[in-house]
Amino acid sequence: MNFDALAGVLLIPAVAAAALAALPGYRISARLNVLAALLTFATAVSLFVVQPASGPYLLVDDLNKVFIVLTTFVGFTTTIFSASYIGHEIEAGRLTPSFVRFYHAMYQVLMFAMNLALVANNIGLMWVAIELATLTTVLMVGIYRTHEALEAAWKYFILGSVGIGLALFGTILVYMAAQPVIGEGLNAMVWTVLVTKAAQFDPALLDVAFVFLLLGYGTKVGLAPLHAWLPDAHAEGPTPISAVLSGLLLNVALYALLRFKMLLALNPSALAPGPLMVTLGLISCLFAAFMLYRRRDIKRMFAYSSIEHMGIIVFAFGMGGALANFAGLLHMTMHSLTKSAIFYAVGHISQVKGTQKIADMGGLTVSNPVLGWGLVLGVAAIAGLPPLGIFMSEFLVVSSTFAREPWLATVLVIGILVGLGGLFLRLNAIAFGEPRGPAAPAQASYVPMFAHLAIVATAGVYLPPALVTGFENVARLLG
Amino acid sequence: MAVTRDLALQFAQMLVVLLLSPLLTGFVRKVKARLLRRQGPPLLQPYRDLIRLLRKDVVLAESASWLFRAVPYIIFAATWVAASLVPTFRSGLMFSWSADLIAIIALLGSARFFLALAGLDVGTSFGGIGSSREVMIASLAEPAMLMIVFTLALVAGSTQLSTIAAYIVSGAAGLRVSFGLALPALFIVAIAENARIPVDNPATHLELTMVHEAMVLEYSGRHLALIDLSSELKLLLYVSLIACLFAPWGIAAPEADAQALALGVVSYFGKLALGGALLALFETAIAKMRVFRVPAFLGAALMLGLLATLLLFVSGTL
Amino acid sequence: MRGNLTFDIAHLLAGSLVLVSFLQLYQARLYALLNIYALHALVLAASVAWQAFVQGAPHLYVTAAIALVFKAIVIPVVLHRIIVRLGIHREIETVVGVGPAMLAGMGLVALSMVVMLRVTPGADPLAREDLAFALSVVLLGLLMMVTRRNAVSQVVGFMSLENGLVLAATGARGMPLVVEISVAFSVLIAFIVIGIFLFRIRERFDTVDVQALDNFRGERR
Amino acid sequence: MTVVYALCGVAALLAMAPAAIALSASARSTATVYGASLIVTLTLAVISLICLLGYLPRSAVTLPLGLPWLGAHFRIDALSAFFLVVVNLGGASASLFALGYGRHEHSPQRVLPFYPAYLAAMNLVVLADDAFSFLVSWEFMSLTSWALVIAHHRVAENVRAGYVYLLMAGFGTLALLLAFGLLAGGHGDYAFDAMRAAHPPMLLAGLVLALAIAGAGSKSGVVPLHAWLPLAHPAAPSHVSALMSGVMTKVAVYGFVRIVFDLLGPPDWWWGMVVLAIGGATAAMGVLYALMQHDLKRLLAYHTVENIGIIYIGLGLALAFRVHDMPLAAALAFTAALFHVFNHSIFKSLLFFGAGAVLNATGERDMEHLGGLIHRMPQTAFVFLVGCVAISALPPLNGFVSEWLTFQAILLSPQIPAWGLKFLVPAVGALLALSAALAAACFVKAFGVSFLGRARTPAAAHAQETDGNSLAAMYFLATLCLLAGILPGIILDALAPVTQSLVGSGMPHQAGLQWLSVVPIAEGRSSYNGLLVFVFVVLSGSVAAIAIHRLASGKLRRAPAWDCGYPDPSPATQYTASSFAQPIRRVYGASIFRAREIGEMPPPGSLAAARLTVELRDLIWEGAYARIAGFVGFAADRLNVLQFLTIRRYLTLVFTALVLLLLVLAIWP
Repeated sequence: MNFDALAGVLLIPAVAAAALAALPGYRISARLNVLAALLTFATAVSLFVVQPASGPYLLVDDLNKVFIVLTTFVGFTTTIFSASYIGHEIEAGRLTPSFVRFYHAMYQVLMFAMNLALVANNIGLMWVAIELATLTTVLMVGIYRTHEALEAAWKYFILGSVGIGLALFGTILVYMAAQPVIGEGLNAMVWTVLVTKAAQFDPALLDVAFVFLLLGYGTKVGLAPLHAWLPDAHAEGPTPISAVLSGLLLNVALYALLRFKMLLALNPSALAPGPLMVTLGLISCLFAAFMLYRRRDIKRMFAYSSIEHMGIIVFAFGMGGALANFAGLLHMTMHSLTKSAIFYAVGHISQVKGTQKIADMGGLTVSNPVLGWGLVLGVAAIAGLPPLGIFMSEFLVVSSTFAREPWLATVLVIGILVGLGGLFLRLNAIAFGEPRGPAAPAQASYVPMFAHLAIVATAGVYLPPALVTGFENVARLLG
Repeated sequence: MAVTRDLALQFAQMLVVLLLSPLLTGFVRKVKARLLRRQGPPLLQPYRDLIRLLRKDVVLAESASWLFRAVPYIIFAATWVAASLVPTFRSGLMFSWSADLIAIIALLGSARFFLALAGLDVGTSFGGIGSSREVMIASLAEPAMLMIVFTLALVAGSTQLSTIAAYIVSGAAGLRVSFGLALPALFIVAIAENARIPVDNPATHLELTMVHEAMVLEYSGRHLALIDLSSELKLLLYVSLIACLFAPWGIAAPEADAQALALGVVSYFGKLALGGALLALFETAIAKMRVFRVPAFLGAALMLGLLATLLLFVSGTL
Repeated sequence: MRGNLTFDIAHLLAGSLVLVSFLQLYQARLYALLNIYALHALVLAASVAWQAFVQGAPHLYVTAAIALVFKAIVIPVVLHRIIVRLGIHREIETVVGVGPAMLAGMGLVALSMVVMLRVTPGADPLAREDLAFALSVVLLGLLMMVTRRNAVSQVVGFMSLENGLVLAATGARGMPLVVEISVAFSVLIAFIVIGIFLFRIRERFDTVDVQALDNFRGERR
Repeated sequence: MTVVYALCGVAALLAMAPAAIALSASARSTATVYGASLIVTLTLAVISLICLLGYLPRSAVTLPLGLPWLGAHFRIDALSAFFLVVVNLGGASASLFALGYGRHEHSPQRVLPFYPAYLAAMNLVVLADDAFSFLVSWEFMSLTSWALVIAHHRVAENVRAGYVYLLMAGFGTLALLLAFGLLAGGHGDYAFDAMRAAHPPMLLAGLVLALAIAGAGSKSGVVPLHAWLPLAHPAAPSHVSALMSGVMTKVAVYGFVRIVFDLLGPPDWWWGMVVLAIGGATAAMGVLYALMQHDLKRLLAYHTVENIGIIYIGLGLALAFRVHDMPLAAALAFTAALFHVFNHSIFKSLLFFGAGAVLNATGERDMEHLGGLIHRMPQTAFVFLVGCVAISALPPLNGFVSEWLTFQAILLSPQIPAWGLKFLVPAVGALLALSAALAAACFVKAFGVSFLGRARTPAAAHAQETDGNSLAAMYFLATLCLLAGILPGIILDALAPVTQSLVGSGMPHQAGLQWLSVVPIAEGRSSYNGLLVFVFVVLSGSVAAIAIHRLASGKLRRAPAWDCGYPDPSPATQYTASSFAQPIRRVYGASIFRAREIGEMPPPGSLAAARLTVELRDLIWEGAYARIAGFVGFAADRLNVLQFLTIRRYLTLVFTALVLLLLVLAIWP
């Protein structure tokens, strides 16, 4: 396989990981980290210019191009944020240089794993990649070595492993379904081959396979009731990782689900994956919305909001149809950007206030106006208030659903409303009222946060036609 | 020619109501006194009172504001205009179309609004009592009045007094249940609006049950005179309103000649006398009621009015 | 596929794997459980080897070897050590009694049979039966994880689940990456065991659990 | 072309928001922002007025924004032109007022950026011509006003008010979203033209009506969705309260009219009844709530609820007339509603400005702590009085005219053959009359207690007259009140194209009539001439004054108040707001508010003060809102358990899910 952008997306992080593992001194390594992420992002963008041919192991099509660019972009901005964040952590003495080295290396490994999962043309390879991503995040969640962090990591690890197991079983079943048609060997695991023959696969096998894949990868997506690992992993890991988890890893797992959904959709006699996804989506949305009300830990709260939005996205894809799929893609993109922006803000806030307890922060718009209003803007965005991007996708999801399935739409609307209530209940406590806690000015890099929010704000009122056509192609792909 | 004649008649009407109103009050007092076997003040006593008050100079409370001094004129003007728009001896007056029945009620409403404000202006407890009770009474009396207006308007297909009167004279209306309901309602409202027994007692002070007198307690001199005059105008207005709505016979038509006009004037005097006598009779026959039984009293009027309106809505003929 | 005998033997091996899973569910003492697990791994190794022979896929022998060496010998011994070192007491605390657990297991096996036999007969029967058994092993493993309180027995549950996966993978004719996957899983298991050792998880996962941290953070209401 | 001008104005307003943030350091920021928004809104008002009068073309434009395959449609037609006038007139006067009032703002950086954005949002709602732009602007309006409500966020109750407001706004927006989803019929054509073309079946249309009432109604504050309004409106800075009460509720009414009268097609027989009933209930409940208040701004807010009720009564009548195609009557009712929209926006802004001036001068919103302000701030008192007379629907001011028109419309309704209406309409008429009378009572209380009498607190005693800009704004609105009251014919004619376009007929042309009087249907039937009434009153009043001062005595002596010989120097002996309302509370409150008066009379000889406590209960809040909140809390607590399970239990969850799904597969046919 000659070196093209596709290989670049994988090789750059891999090389960077090796280098970072070798490099001492966090300043230089932080810069290298940013540089590598930037390069990866650039190569990913170049995929739009020249689309490399897809081989038996790797492929690029409209679907994963969107995901890759999103992943690499958020990955890039997160490295900028992480540079200032980790700097503060080292000064605060919460992390030792050796751990920071490990952290940076792991970060690039994670990037590598996620990109691999996205470009993998082979369901087995994809599975391996996602397992790798999971394991790296497990290690990074536990990086603070505090009791709670280890707890969270362990929980994540156990539940994740079971999820991995289920997903593997599903993958094997898909192979079993494909093997009689396509014949033994590698081909029976290659997407590009599978989709061509999917119509002749054994539907019953596909059904069972999808159940296992839904639960296996659904665990990674964080769908209720498989979500248990997610809030703690977000709350206890370093904030950049929370951002990456919410912003990217969930998407990658979702991407896997979508692939298999397409496979089932191609087979006429297999069960429609829609209803399952819709049900899980609604459950997650409602459940997470109610969970928001009793949260005391700011990061955990936003973790739950991620669950809620993953529910909405899965719901949208489950509904299917051009409009809903488009909305789902848009919502996913907007959610990644917004949620990571929020976590950037939260990271700095918790560093300023020296705590993650909502009760101990307050009047943030007074003590740290920029952070405070940034957070308010982010929450407004995540709550689906215009003129921010998520409003558009929610508009499309709800209004397109209501005409088809009024009751589902109503339930979804209730979920959204309850979620709004929960978010702002806490936001009022954080951002307004008499300022509480230390008000030291944060030495923060606001650029990533506001860059994301700016994109989200623009997208709320204007989507560039190129993006739209891209999304529409993907939506058509998803059927 | 016609215009000048109309104009003349319009102003004649304004003068008539202005000059007659104290006489009516005096007449009512006289009749009441006679019914109580008393001699009573002479018929012209109200005029004397007014003139005496006008001559005296005003004693103004220190805490009174400019509003307090403006209110008497506002009240007087509003009431006078309202009274001069009600057909008395001749319908279809020149400016009668400038305000229909609803507008007349509303004019009286604004008069009351300012009077209630005046009651609060000096900042004494009595004034407060007066205004708060006044607005409570009004809050029931006005809707009742509007319901009555609805009744008549629905029958006559108009809210113009002249048109209603003409319609009823023409006999097309005939005798109707809804009128039977509306008349007592209107009577109750009139009693309440003019602060007569049993709702209020125009003749007393220093009674915790008083309403109107409590509001004007701080007034003196010309201000008091104007206020008295406007309440007398109001009494006249209501009597002539009842007369014009329920006994419009004899009112001269717009195109009437001199002798018809004369007849109209005579019949108008007759109606006033009758109305005043009935009012006096009623007042002597009944006792003042406690303030918090007034709502029930007025509520009855409201119910009657609403019932009449409902009947008309449900069937045009009742 | 060649004749009936191969079929029967594969069938036999897979079936006995399920049987051993039941035996695991039945155990009340840790050491016994470990031994049974060793047996489980042994049977797996055998069936994998047989599959390798049947499919003529030499690389599967590697998987078999891993199963034999790593799972059937190393892991049980290590766990044995840990039990001794951490002084974990030997009883297995169960959530539901052995009886109900067995019944549930029966139900699960039935369920997996039904689910799998819905598969259109067109598919390779050997693979089909194999899959049914593999699925039941997986489910039984999960059941074990769910109904046992001790960390060790839960780990054992997870490992037997994973055995089921390997069985399925090897049952799938000519499936690539099987070896890699089995290796990866062995690594995973190693991680878990190390974790148990590092975190001094004596009794159950619960002792190191989010409860503690939530009490700590006062989120419990 | 017109719409482009309008959009340019909106863009200018939007551009002001970041500018305000940039300026927030400088001292001149307040003057700059409010001055600029004054200019822009004034221009917009003029443009839209010209457009409404038909001298500018009514045009539409599509921008490459919003939904990609749809674009953002904007349009000015008669209806939106009228509402643009209302919005920008309010905006202009508020900006003028704020030029003075805003100087006292202690945290301007929390007001200035959002204020122009808020104005822009309201304009955009009226301009929008497709569902997406409409909803974006609608919710953006809510968002900005929310930020303004919590501008003084250190007061906990303001934040709470903002919270309730935001939730209700979200609820409303989602309801409208569903409504548009139905109108668009699922194939993603969200342009209003398409919705006009495709009429949904009657049942669905009814659902849309319900959703429109839930969405637009909650924003305009119809009972029982009004709960947020009296919380949020007073919390904001006064000029913003004026905008929220005077203008934003009207924008909500616009939303309702746009959906129900324009997009939804021919009405069903029961729509009019529903809207009428809601309107009547809203009017009566609103004014009764208002009577029980002694917080000046909250009282005004509740009166907004009442007036919205009156507007909805007019709209309901118009719907009813439309069903039984009586276009003339429908035009009359609809005109009455729109005219009241205009009037209320004027005098409610005026009153809130007055309240704001008082707040500035005394730092008090509670009427029990005011009194005697007429001596200290005579001009504010005068304009506030004008506002009070206007809102109490008393001639010769504008409030009376619109209510008079509504009454005329009611008097036409017996000709409707529907039986339900025959019972409903008189009842609603009675409610309307009742609310008018009670409104008068309430404003006697509002003005009398806070401006008349003697000062109850030092704050009130030492108040200073407010500044020139604020006074200018208030005088401007007061003049409008008078003009609209004595020359209503002009406005009615201006409204004709709106009614023409929405109910298919206009009221008879008024301009030609003698003496500029108003004749809704026919001369013989009813007519009103505010001008003449006004002239007569002024003439006779001044004649009387002159005559008396000439012929009789004009002398005047000051002396202590007589008070039946028992004058009491302490201002505490005056009637307070609550004691003034006591008779009415006894008449109406017992049933509606479960009002209870508990008097503690100390035994003879004890020196303890006797006290009377009045307790009122808001049954709507307790019945609906508190319950819902309770349920959410309950569910949250129950579900919160899931945060604290052990890993084994989480695995059980996964396991159960798996088994369940497999079972589904197994039993799937």
